[in-house]
Amino acid sequence: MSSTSSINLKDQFLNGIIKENTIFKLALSLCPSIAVTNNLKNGIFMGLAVLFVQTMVNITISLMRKIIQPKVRLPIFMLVISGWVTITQMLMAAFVPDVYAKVGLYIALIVAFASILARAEMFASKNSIIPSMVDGLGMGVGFLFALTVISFFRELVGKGTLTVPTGLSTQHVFTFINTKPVLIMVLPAGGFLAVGILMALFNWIDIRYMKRGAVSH
Amino acid sequence: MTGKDIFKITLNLVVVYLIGGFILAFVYANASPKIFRNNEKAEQDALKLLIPGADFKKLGDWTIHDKHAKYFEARKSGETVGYIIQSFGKGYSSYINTFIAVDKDFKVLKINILGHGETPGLGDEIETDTFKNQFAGKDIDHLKVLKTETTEYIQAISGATISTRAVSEDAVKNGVAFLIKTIREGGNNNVQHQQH
Amino acid sequence: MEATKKEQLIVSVSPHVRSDETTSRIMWTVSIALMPAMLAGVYFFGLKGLFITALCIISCMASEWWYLRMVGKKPVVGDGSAFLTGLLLGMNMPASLWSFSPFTVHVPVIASFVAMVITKQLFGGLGFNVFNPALIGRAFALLSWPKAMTIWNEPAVAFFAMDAKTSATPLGILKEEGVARLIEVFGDKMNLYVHLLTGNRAGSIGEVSAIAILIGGLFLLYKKYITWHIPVSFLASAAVMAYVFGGKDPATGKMILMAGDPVIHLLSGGMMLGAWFMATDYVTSPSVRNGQILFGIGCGILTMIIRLKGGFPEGVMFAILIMNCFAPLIDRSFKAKVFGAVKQEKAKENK
Amino acid sequence: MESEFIKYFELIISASLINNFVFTRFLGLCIFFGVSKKMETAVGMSITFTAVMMISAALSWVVFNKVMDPLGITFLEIIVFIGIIAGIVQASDTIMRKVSPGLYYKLGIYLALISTNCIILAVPLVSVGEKYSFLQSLAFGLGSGLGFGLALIIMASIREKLELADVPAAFKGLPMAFVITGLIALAFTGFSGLITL
Repeated sequence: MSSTSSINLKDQFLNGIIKENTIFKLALSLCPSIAVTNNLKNGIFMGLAVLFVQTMVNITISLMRKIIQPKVRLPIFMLVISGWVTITQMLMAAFVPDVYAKVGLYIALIVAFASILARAEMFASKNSIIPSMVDGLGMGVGFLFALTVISFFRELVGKGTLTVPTGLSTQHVFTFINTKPVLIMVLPAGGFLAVGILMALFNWIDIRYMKRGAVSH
Repeated sequence: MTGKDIFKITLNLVVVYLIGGFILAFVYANASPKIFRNNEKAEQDALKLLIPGADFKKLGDWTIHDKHAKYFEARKSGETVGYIIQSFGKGYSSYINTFIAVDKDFKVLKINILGHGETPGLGDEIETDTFKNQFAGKDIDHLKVLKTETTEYIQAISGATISTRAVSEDAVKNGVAFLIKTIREGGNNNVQHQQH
Repeated sequence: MEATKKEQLIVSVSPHVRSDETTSRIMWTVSIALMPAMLAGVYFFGLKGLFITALCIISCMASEWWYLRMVGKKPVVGDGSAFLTGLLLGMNMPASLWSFSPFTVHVPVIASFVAMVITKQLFGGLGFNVFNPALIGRAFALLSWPKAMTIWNEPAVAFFAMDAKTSATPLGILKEEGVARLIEVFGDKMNLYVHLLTGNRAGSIGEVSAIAILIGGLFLLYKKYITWHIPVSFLASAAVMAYVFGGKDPATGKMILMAGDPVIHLLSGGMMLGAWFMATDYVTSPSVRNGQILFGIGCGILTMIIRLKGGFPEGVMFAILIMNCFAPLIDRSFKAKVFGAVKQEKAKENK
Repeated sequence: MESEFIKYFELIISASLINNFVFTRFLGLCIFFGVSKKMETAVGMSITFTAVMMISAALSWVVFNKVMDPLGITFLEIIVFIGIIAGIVQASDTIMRKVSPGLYYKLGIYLALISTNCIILAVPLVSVGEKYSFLQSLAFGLGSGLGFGLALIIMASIREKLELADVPAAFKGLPMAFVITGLIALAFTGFSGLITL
C-alpha cells in the first residue's frame, strides 16, 4: 500500500474518534450512552458490540456494493445491519450472559442507530473494503471511547468502584471509596447530568482550543 | 422500469435475503444450545450457592403474586437434606425475586435475592450479606420484622422497612409456609411415591 | 402568527425585568418571613439546625460567587437570592446531617452547589431557572445520600445537644404503620395536632412548625409579595385528596373513601413550607392567575398521590418539581387562551 | 373485569410516567433532542408517534405470536420487527397522502423520522419480552406514546422559555438539553414506586 493512502486511512480512522465522534460531536446514538453506562464493564461491552457491528456492516456493504441494485439498497442495508445485530445479540447471550442480561435490549436497538446506517450509505457503499473497514473501526472505536469515558466517570463517582472486565466472564471490581460518593450518578437522572457535563467539557476544550488559533472578538 | 430490471432487483433481494437467512440460521443453531445451557447453568449455580454439594430435583411450580415460581428438593448421597423454593415479595417498587433454602425441618438455611427494583441506596441493602445472614436458622414463626435491635427476629434495614418486610414477611414466610403445606402435610406422599 | 410571537416574548421576559433593588428587596423580605419557622427549627433542633442552615447559605453564596467569577461576570451575591436559596435549602435538610462519623457535612455543600450552579446559573441566572433551586438541591441530595437524608432527629429542645435520638417522621410512621400507630405515638389525636402545629416533631429543620410558617406566609400575603392563588389551591386540593382517598382499613389495608384525616396531612411534612414558600417562587411558577390555581391544584394532587401510593413518604418536593416542569407549558397555554378570547370579543364587536 | 381494567390503566400509567421511555429507559433520545426545539413540531411528532406506536405494537404482537412463535423463528425478531415498522411507516405515508393531504402536510415529515427511532422498535421488543397479551401490548404502546409525547411537549416548552437565556457557551445546545432532561428525570423520580411492577 502506498504511503499516501496509509495517511488517508489514519485520518479516516481518527475522524471517527475525534472529529466525528458519534456521541460527543454528532450527538447520534445517544440512548446507550446513558442506559448502559452506570457500570464500566457494561459500557465497554456495549461499545465493543457497536464496534463489531459497525465494522462488519461496513465490510459487508463494501463487499456487496457492486451487486446491490441502487433502488433496493436501503432494505438491503437494513437487512445487513439487523442481521449483524442479531448475530451480535446471540453471541453475547452465549458468551457474556451476565452483560447480556443487563444490556440486551440496547444491543437489539443498535439496529435503529442512525450512525451505522449513515456510514453504510455515505462511506461503505462507495469505497473498497479496506477503507470501509478502517472507517467502521474508527467510528466504532470512537463510540467505545465515549462509552468508556462516560461509564468510567459515572461508576467512579456514583459507586466509588470500577468494574474492569478481565475476560469474557471474569471481572475485577476496584473499590476506591467504600461508601457511595454521589449515588445519583448511577441513577437515570444522574446519567443525563453526567453526559451533559461531559459534553460541555468537550465543547469547552474545543472552544478554548479554537480561540487560541482564531482572532479574539 | 423494464421487466428485466424488476427481475434483476427481485433476484438481488431474494439472493441477499437467502444468504442472510442461512448465515443467521447457522449462528443460531450454534449459539442457541449454549444460550440454553447458560440459563440452565445459571439456575444450577444459584441453587448450589444455597446448599453446596447437593443435587437438585425440581418438585413443581407454584404461584405467588400471579408470578410463577419453582421449588426443588436438595439431596446429598440419596438423602433429602432440604428444599429450595423461589418466591416473590411485594416491595416498594418491585416484586423481589428470592431463593430460599430450608432444611428438613423447614428452618431457613440461607436466602438469596435474585432480582429486584428497590430504591438504590436504601431498599437495595436487602442484597447485603449482613441482611441475608439474619435469616439463617429462623423458622416460620421468627420471620417477623422488628424495627428495634433483635437477633431472635429479623431486624429492619433502617429507612427500608417495606423492602425488609417484603423479603421476610412476604417472600420468605409465604415460601416456607407453602413448602410446609405441600411437603409436610400431604405432599410428602407424593414425593415418596415418585421415588418408587 | 406575528402577534403570537410577540405574546411569547412577553411570557418569557416580563416577570423578570425588575430593577436590582426590587429583586433584592423581595429576597430579603421573603427571608425575613422565613425567620419564625427558622427560629422554631433552631429551638427544636438546637445548634445543629443552625449550623446546617448556615452552611447551606454560605455554600450557596460561595458557589454563586465562584461561578460568576469563573465566567467573567460581575459577582452579584448581595441581591439576596443566593441567601434565600441557601436558607430554604437548609430548612429542607434534616439536622442530623451535622455529623462527623459518619461524615455527612459535605451533603449540604454539594447540594448547594447543585442548586446554585446547575439549577440556576447554567440556565442563565436569576429569572430563567425552570426548577426551584433549593428543591433540586434537596432532591439531588435525597437520591445521592438516601440514608443520610432520611435520618431524623427527635426534637430535643436542648440548644447545645450534638447527640440527638433518631426518630421517624409522622409521615414515615403514617406510611409504614398507619394512622392508628401515629396517634398512639403522640398519645391522642389532639396531642398529635398540637405537636404538628407547634413543630415538636421529627422532620426537616424548617418544616416542622406549621404555625410559624403560617405566620411568615400570612406576612408575605399581607405585604402582597405573594397572592393567595397557589398556597390556597395547593392546600385545598391536598386536603380534599387526603379526605377522599386517605382512609385505610386498618385490618385489610384497603382504601376507604371519604375517611381520611386531612389535618394530619396538611400539618405534617413539608406541606406548609412548600405551599407558602416553595411553590410560590415567582420564577418557577406560572405568572397568570388561572395558571397559578392550576399549578397549585397540580401540586396538591401530586403530593397526595405520592404520599398515599408512591415510593416516598413525602411528596411535596417532587410534586412541586414536577409542576415546575409544567409551569412554562401552563403559562404558554393560558396566555394563548386569554389572547384568543380578546380576539373573539373584538371579532364580535366588529360584527 | 374491573381488576382487568385497572391492570391496563396501571400499564399505561407505568409506561407513560413511571418508566417513561425518555427519562428512565433513555430511548428515542436523538429524536427527543432533535424535535423538542419548537412546540409545534413537538405536538405533531407526539400525535404521529402515538398512532404509529400503537399500530406497530399490535401488528408485531400478531406476527410474533401467530407466525414466528409457531414456526420457531423467534430469533429473527429484530429483522421482522424492523421490517414491520418500515412497512407501517411507508403505508401510512402513502395512505395519508391519498386520504388526507392536509394532515400529511402537517405530520408527514415526522413519519420519515420515525423509522430511525429506537422507541418504535423497543415497544414490540419489550412487549414480546414481557409476554404481554394483545390488549396489554396495545396499552403498552399507547402508554409509551403518551409518555414520549408528554416528555417532548414539556421539553419544548422549557426550551422555548430558555431561548433568550444567557446559557454559558460550552453548555449551549445539546449539553444544556441533557442537563434539563436530567432535572426533569430527577423530578419524575417522584413517580417511582407508584405501581409495583
